[in-house]
Amino acid sequence: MNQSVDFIIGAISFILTIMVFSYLLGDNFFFRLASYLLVGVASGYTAALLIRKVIEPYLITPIIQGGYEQWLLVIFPLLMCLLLIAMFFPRFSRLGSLPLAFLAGIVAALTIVGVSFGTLVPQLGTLVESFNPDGLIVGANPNYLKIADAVIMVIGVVTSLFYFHFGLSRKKTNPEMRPKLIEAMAKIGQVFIGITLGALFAGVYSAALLALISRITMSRDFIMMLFGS
Amino acid sequence: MNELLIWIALGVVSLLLIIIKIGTGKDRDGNIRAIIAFEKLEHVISKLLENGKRLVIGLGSGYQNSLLSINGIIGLPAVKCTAKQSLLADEKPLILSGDGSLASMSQVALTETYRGLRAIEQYKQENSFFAGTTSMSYTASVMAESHAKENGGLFLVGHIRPEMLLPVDLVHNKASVSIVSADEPGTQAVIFPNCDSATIGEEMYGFVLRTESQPWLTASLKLQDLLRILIVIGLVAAIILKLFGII
Amino acid sequence: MSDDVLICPHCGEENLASATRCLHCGLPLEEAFAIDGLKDISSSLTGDFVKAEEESLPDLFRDLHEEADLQKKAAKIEALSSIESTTNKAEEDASEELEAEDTIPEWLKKIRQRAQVEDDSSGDLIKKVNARDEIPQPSEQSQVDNEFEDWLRQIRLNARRDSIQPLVEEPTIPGLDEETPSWLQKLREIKETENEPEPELKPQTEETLPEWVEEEQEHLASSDSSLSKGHPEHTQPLQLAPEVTQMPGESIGLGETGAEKIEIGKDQTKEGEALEKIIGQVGFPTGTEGKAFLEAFEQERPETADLLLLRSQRDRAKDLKDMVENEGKAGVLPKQQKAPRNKFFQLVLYLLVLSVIALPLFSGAIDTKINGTMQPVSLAFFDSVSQLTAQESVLIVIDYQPGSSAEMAAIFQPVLDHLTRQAVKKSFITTYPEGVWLTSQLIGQEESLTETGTTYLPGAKIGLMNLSLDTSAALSPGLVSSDLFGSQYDLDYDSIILLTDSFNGGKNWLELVGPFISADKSLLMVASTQEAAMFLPYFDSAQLDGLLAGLNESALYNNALGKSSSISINRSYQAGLLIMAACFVIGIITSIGVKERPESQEDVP
Amino acid sequence: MKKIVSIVIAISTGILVIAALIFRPQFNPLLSLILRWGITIGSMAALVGIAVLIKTHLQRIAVGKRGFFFSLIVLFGFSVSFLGGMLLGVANPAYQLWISSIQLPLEISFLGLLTLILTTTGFRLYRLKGWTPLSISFGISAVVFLIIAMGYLQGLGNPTLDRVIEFIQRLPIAGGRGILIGMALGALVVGIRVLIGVERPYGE
Repeated sequence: MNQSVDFIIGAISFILTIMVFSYLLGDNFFFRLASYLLVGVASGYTAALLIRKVIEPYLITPIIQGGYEQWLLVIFPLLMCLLLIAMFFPRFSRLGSLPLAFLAGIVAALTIVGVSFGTLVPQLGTLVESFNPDGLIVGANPNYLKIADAVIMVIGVVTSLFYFHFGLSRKKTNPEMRPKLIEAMAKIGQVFIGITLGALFAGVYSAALLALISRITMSRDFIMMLFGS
Repeated sequence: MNELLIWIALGVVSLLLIIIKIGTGKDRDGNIRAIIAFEKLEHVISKLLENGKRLVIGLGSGYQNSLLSINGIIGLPAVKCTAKQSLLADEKPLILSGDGSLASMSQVALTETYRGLRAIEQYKQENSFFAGTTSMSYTASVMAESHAKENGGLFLVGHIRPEMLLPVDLVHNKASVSIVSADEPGTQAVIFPNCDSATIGEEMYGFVLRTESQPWLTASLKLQDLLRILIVIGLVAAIILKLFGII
Repeated sequence: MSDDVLICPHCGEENLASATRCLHCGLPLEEAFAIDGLKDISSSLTGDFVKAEEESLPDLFRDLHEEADLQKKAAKIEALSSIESTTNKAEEDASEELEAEDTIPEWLKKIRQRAQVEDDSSGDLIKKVNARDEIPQPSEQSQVDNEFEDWLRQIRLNARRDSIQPLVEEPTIPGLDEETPSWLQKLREIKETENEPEPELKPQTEETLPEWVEEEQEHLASSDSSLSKGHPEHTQPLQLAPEVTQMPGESIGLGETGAEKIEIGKDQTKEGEALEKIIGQVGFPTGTEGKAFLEAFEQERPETADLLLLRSQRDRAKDLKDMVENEGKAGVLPKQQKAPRNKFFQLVLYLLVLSVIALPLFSGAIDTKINGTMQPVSLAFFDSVSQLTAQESVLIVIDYQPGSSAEMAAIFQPVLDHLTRQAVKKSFITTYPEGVWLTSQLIGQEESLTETGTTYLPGAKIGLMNLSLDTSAALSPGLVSSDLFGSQYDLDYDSIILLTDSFNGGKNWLELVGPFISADKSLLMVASTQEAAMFLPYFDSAQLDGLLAGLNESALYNNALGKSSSISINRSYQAGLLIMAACFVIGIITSIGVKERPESQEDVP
Repeated sequence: MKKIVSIVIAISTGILVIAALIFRPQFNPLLSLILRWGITIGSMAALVGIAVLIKTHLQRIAVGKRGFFFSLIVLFGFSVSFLGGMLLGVANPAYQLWISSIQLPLEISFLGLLTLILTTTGFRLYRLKGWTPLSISFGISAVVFLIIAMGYLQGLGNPTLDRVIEFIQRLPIAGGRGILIGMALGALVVGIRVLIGVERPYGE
């Protein structure tokens, strides 16, 4: 029984892989079939999971099992959910702005807190800390490699930050350009950003390569299973 | 003590935004450089309307595909602007969102735009929906929807994953236009060499479209520039103090 | 002849009989009018007589008479105010006359402005006539002397102006502005203000326009200003024919330092709208108006053209002229051609890469031994896991999508073995809906380890914040706790191992969980190579205690565990990376010297 | 009137969350309650979004719009997955096998397809971007890091080469940190705009 199930799963997987890779020949019927199938299956699963794992425990269980106190603590989300359900009908889609406002307020606050506590302060603090004399000078002789690393790091960060500068120069001589100093630093910043994007490109390619290799391996195993060897 | 300083700094930054906005007043352009990807977007929107083609706007997938990403909000002005300009066109824009809250927000944006133009009957719910619940199924959905003949361009903005290069390649093969403004660095690295109208890093927040919120967007960019300069000055000063062992 | 010709007694030139004043020297011809038997009027035209005469005139004539004097004085003031006179005397006169000016009525100023406009457009003959009128009636010897001195001063000023003129006419070379004296700069500014085109008269006042017209105007103004502002963006020299992109900071407005050259491709395949955009950006009128504008611009004397235009504007004008000439040849909006798709080339390339990657896999499993030393980030990961003891618990978070499961399973395998060896208590949660069934794919091989199923943590960012506030409430939601104010709380686990393939997913954990858990708990990450480079700054700032990414690092981790690691797919993996590097190098070589091909996707269908 | 209410809700919620984080841990349970409401509403928004997706495909079938066959496929996939999950339960092994046997191969294949699409990057890069510091450093960096990712050089065991590779692998941190800080500033300002009620994604 187990072998036949494996065969069926292998066959489904092989056929779907071929349908997706048929895109190389051009956007065709089979490729779109596979795309729409993925959309249907994924949304069905997510809907079932959200109902089972979120709506039931967070909304329905307190109403059924909880007492008066639980109702009080659940009324607000229940009302908001009803307003969202009303959005399903185009005529009432404006009602949805109240729950969406609540969501936007939370996400905005978490973004502000996360960005300042989790990225800006630690990253800038590390840059300053890397110039700690204790770390740069080991015993009597300075650690030249660490010093070079710290200096390159600061130059890279400052110049790549100025690459994104938005304001144009106010001087009449170059009205449509950014200030000369910022322009010069932006040119250096481009090199550092190019290096980072190149490293990320290599990373994305090798991750995708592993996925391709796993698909080819799976197809090879299925073909061999098909021919019984 | 450190935490208190951070909270105070956040308060000051919020005040700075309001002060800068009051300072720039009605000045819509505010001496801000135009990001060429978004300049091109305005050109594409009008061009597509002339040619009777449709613009597909992808607002990106949510984090862990179940909730709102702050970067997805940036694309909503494009929804309003396209809807307004395509009022008399025969092809309305198609808005595909990768998370439920963004889909609802784009529907609210569409209804308000058409209601503002006294043309609420033009609003169709199937022009703006939740296209895919996982980021890969969102990619597949955008590719499938981009196949239609009446599509003339693709604009992706928000939380865009690296695999979204596939719909960009599909649109490229159909000799249509694609403009991408992604928040994931990996996506920027993959889209940058393959699409000439793509933003990198912070340029995504330079999305200023001629809408009523433009003065605030311009003030935001000025605030970002100011913060950038303050950060660099603070950094250099702190490094010098650190070297001399003062801090 | 002699009856209808009068000889001027002063300069001896002929004048018309009816002339009262000599055309050539401007002096009156009274003597010629002497009538026998009458007292010499001229000698009686003394001041008293003139005054009496003036009182008898009606008011209008008196004003006109005064106005003639004032006009003469105003002309003098303009001469004085245009040149910064070196002598003090001229300044005092100007101040006296300025006081007189305030008394002029409003309607008179208008007449004067109109007269001035007519003045400019009149020909030489009329100028001479006007000059004649300016010379006042000789009343007293002192008045004549004053006028004579004024006249001499006028000549001296003109001479000095001519001597200064060449200086001013020199083209302003950027960078020299600082040395030129301030008075010369003022002179230039005045010159510039004189040459500014007349402001267009608004057809209607602002208030009466309907709302939609205002919007349109606003839109046009903002689109003009942003277009003429130029787009210093993205990094490529501006190329007209295919697509308008240019370096950040280098304006499209042909700034001097800009590397952009507007090349009009001879074999111009692009339709006219890129052309329209450029012309629109440069801010000049297009089509026939453009030609008229250019001819008017060329006819102006080159010296003054140099004076007034910066060098970039001059280049811009020259380029625009080329564009306008080319416009005819290229055809305004060539029909949208389907860009020639190099489909076949792409297909061959795809099949080549596919076969290079697949070949090692079909030629039998060859295990290749991986050796080398781990990176510092992987070493730190190894040390952190080694320090975990049997009593401690680890929270393993599945934060990747099914598409990356092949890579994540391969990388995480040695870590799972290490955790099993440390006999650490493991709990699995996932922030992705698919994570619930992905865990069985991940740890399927070690069936015995599935103590607790995988818990789904919904809500993305909000869920993470909830987790760091109260793990049990976040992971086992049931009844809502009623006490709204509580005490300090901390994560129930000693270490978190996050498996992620998205930078923003990992960043959420580092921003919303990292800062809010106590320092003795470690946050480790197994990252897909997609975004591993972006997590290095977080390891550098000690927000991450360890980072394991990449197939090789995972193999070296296995080596560190004392197991012999070999990856059967490694040869195929290396072949795929090598052929990609080769494609890049070939692409770079073949792109050298090739003009930027119009990107087909630029042609908006 | 309704416009003011949604603005007030957004601003007050944001300020409440920030205040609760400032006065940690006293407000922890209250903040946990607000976050729990947010998770519920967010999930309901996703469910309503999915319902609208299915409704859209139903309308395409009803109208007989071109390509309605694919809408049938979506409905088939949705109904099998949704009903299976609701009836058998999401943790049921057979149900999970059905889902993983379809979703896993499709998603991995899409990612594998990306590998082949990326191979033309080298030929397009300089035709599109021209020769600028950014594109030149991008090209060189991509080639170098592709070769380093092979792991072949690290396997040679040459200490000097190892130190050079280690130095090269640290170079992306500089540019990465610049991008990080830049994007953090942008996200911070967008968050502040939403918090002070100027940016209203939830509707004017």
